[in-house]
Amino acid sequence: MQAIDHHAWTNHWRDRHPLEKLLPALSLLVLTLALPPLKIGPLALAGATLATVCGAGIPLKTALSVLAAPAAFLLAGVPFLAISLRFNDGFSLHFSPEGLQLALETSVRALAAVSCLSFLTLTTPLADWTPLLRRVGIPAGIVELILLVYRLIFVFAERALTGRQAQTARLGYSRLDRSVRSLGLLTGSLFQRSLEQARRLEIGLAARGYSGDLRVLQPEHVLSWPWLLWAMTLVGLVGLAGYWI
Amino acid sequence: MTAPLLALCGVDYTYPGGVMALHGLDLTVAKGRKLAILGANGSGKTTLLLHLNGTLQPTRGEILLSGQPVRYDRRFLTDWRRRVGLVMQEPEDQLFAATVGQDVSFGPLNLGLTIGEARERVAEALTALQINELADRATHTLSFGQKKRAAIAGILAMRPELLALDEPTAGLDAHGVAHLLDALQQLHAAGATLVFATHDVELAYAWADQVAIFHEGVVLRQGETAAVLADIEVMSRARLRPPLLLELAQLLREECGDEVWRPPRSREVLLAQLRERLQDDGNERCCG
Amino acid sequence: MTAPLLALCGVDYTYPGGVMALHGLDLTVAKGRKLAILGANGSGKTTLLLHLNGTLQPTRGEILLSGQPVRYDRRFLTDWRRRVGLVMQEPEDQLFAATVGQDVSFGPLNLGLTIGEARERVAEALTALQINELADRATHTLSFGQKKRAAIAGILAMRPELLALDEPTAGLDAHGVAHLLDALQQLHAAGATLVFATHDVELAYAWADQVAIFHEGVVLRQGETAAVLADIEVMSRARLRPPLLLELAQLLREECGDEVWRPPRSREVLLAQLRERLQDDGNERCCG
Amino acid sequence: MHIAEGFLPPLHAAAWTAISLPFVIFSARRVTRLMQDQPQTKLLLAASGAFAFVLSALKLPSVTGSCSHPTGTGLGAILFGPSVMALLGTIVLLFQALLLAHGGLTTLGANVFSMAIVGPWVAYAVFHGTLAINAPLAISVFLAAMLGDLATYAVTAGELALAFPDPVSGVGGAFIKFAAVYLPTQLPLAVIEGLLTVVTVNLLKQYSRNELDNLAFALGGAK
Repeated sequence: MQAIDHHAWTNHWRDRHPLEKLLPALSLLVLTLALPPLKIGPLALAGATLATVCGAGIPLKTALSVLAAPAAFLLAGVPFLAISLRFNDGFSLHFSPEGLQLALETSVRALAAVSCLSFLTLTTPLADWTPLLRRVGIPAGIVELILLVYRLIFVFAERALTGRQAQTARLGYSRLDRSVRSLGLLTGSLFQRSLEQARRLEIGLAARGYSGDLRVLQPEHVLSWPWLLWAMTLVGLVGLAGYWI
Repeated sequence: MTAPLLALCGVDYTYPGGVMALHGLDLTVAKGRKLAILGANGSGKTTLLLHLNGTLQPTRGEILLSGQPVRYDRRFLTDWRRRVGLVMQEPEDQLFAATVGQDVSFGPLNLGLTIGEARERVAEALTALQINELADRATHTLSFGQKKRAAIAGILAMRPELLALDEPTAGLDAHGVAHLLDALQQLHAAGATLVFATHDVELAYAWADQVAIFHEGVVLRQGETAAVLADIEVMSRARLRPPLLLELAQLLREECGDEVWRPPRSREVLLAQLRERLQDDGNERCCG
Repeated sequence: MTAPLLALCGVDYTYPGGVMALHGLDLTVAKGRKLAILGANGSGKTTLLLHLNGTLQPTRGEILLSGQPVRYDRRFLTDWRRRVGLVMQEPEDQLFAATVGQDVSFGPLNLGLTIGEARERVAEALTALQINELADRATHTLSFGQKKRAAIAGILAMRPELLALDEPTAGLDAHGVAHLLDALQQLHAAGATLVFATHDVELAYAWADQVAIFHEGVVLRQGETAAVLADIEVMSRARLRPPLLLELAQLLREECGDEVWRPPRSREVLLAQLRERLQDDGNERCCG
Repeated sequence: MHIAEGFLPPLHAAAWTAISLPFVIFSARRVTRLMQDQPQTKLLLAASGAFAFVLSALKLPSVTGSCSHPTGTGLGAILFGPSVMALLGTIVLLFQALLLAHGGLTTLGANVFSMAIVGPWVAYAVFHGTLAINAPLAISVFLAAMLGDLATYAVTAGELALAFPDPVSGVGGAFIKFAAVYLPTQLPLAVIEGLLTVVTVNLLKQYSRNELDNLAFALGGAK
């Protein structure tokens, strides 16, 4: 979490207008879902990773580690696409060639799609999304709620980490039953402290005139049309290539 | 004589649970002063501060803002909180936005300022606390000292007449304290009235021009810093110990019988004066 | 010569994000000592402490526990953490259970002790910190100072050989500090080895018998308290300022040329000595 | 168990989004109204949402050795009620996709349906159903959290089966396949989450009465 968030705030394209990153990334994502995966997939994966690493200047290692997050899910699920279950005389498992094809396509599509998503998350801090969320019709109150959650996540994550270290120092995780008890206690005390934090924040914000709205200055980015067109053209070319190859 | 900026007269406060936190408290905040509210931990300093901007309402007694009795309706409170800014001890209790600049803009926008005006206020507040370069930094990546300053900037951007700070130096190291006091000193020079609650007698001695000794819900004594801190009876009743610098100065004065000498408020000055006295061989006033 | 209780040799630590927090750090903790790790805020003191009980594993370098290289398997870690207890800065981060007694019993029960034994340990730890009467109190109703003591009791109940404390006096007023140090002093007298990380030079001067100056991931100098704190070059490199008591003592020594005099560690003693000197009219060694 | 970005075929991704959307919109309306009535509700809900995210990022002690996390579904349903959980859960899933790369944007609808809608409703129904027949609180909490977890996982397996029917035995066969693959990890995790939630609720009951009452008050008839 810290790594993704850190790069989102510090990458080379941090100050680009969020639309300049969002539109191409989402378009590429849609293309990878819509076009035959084995053709578009590798191209999209390569394109998104290139943009992440060479364009935004994210270390390759970080980009790959983000890709690895869903890998466990794929590893567990995908092989079973290639095996079919039959119920005639009891039940039996059989290898199925079309299943193998499906498994391969699904893996490639998922990896390509994740690379598009990771481009987006590694280059655009969550705070920059808010004007866009407003524009697609999400009510101001909900957007404020989302932003507040974002801020508090870091406050609470720090406490959770320290709390866990403190419990570990007292051998709270030395056996499974102790681990369950420790984690349960940690959860309870974190929740209690979260509610207290909300109450103190209410006092702190009231001192600044809070009456229900959390209005702040919106981040100012200038949309560069040439940049956006250029990026969309590249995405279009990738799509065309994926279609024609 | 003009009315003081803020005056609390015979204020009682009892928490909903039944705990009585303030007990006939009197306090006067004069314009342009640096007032330290000095008390041990748990003496209720935070409760007192929460009365200064109307967060808590006294169960009895009166509060006067520029000589006028306060009211607790929305309109009056809005104006009151514009004039009296409260900085909480924990910056996490006050910072809520994703970036420093956004956070600081919250108060000004609540005042109904335009985007342009709010932007100006943000720049001004960040400059006053010397953290311009943090404007676009994510709040959660700041150090503790930076968070403290960002929280103060958030209040400052509302241009309060009175700035009340709860334990402003808690958790900061010597360097951080010096840095923060420097910024506050500049605000004071620019005309701000400052009130801060602290348990640190050395800080109060070095920095306040008035001190109110607070203990068990009452102000035992309010007055000029050196005089109040030298009042051994009041200090020990409040479980406080006089600052080392003052004790040293008093010792020197007693032993050397120098009535005119004003005790220095900073460590450097005391050390320099002491050195001078000790070197001054011909001077028989001190040390036989 | 017996091996020190704990020794860190050339330890590097880089956080997963790539930030290097320790950088070839050497530190020795001898049995029965009171060692202060002194550094400015953000110098990485907490990261260092987390290495003392195996919470963090060095990216390079060696850690020796009683002369034996440590391992990071479950068995070794369990034994290590039984021997080295770590008290976090914020007591809130360390108190989980509903009452003080329940919380203190957490460690002993994790050691596999019976309910009866755990009960004894709890009573013993609460007595050591003079908070017996808090056993059945709900943790969230405690004052800050009481929480600090409850957190320390929770570690103490595991009877560690070494007690490491992160900023033990942070947030406490003078009274609270004195109270806590008194309890720690008794533990030390009973044989405990104490390590504490702090940015408070006055505290380190008054209380440690060894000091390690920590700055940007390295220990600049470790040694006897007075000698290290008087090392102006090292102190200023670590952005620390010598304690006032030491500066005063040095001033007196320089001016009066008294080489034999040992600088006093407590304020009372210094003031008394100073008074004596100033009164001692016949004595021409000082102040001409 | 989040379905990874791009794992579902586009039609399925869109369909699950369409199915989840009304629930989330209903929940968002409700939450918006609560927030307008009481300004402090926004701060309470944000703290709860952030707490739920942090909880879901805590590594669970696992018997199988795989890296797994609590879902918090049961706890959330008990504390906030399912109608608030639909929105809070969606926000948490969004953050998981964007900050942790768990799940995804196109699969958000499917994940929301299993984790923020079905799971909480099942947990909520079990909790109040068992309480109604006078089961001890600990048993109710345990069953609610465990069955909420299992329901989530069953729905996920169902979503996968619908997307990838077995060429021979169809959706039914595929469901058995997917259910079987994840069962060895999910069953013990559900039990652990059940136990964990019992410890948590016990602690909260002991020392957070006031806070819980305030929360219930702020959320009005959410329960």
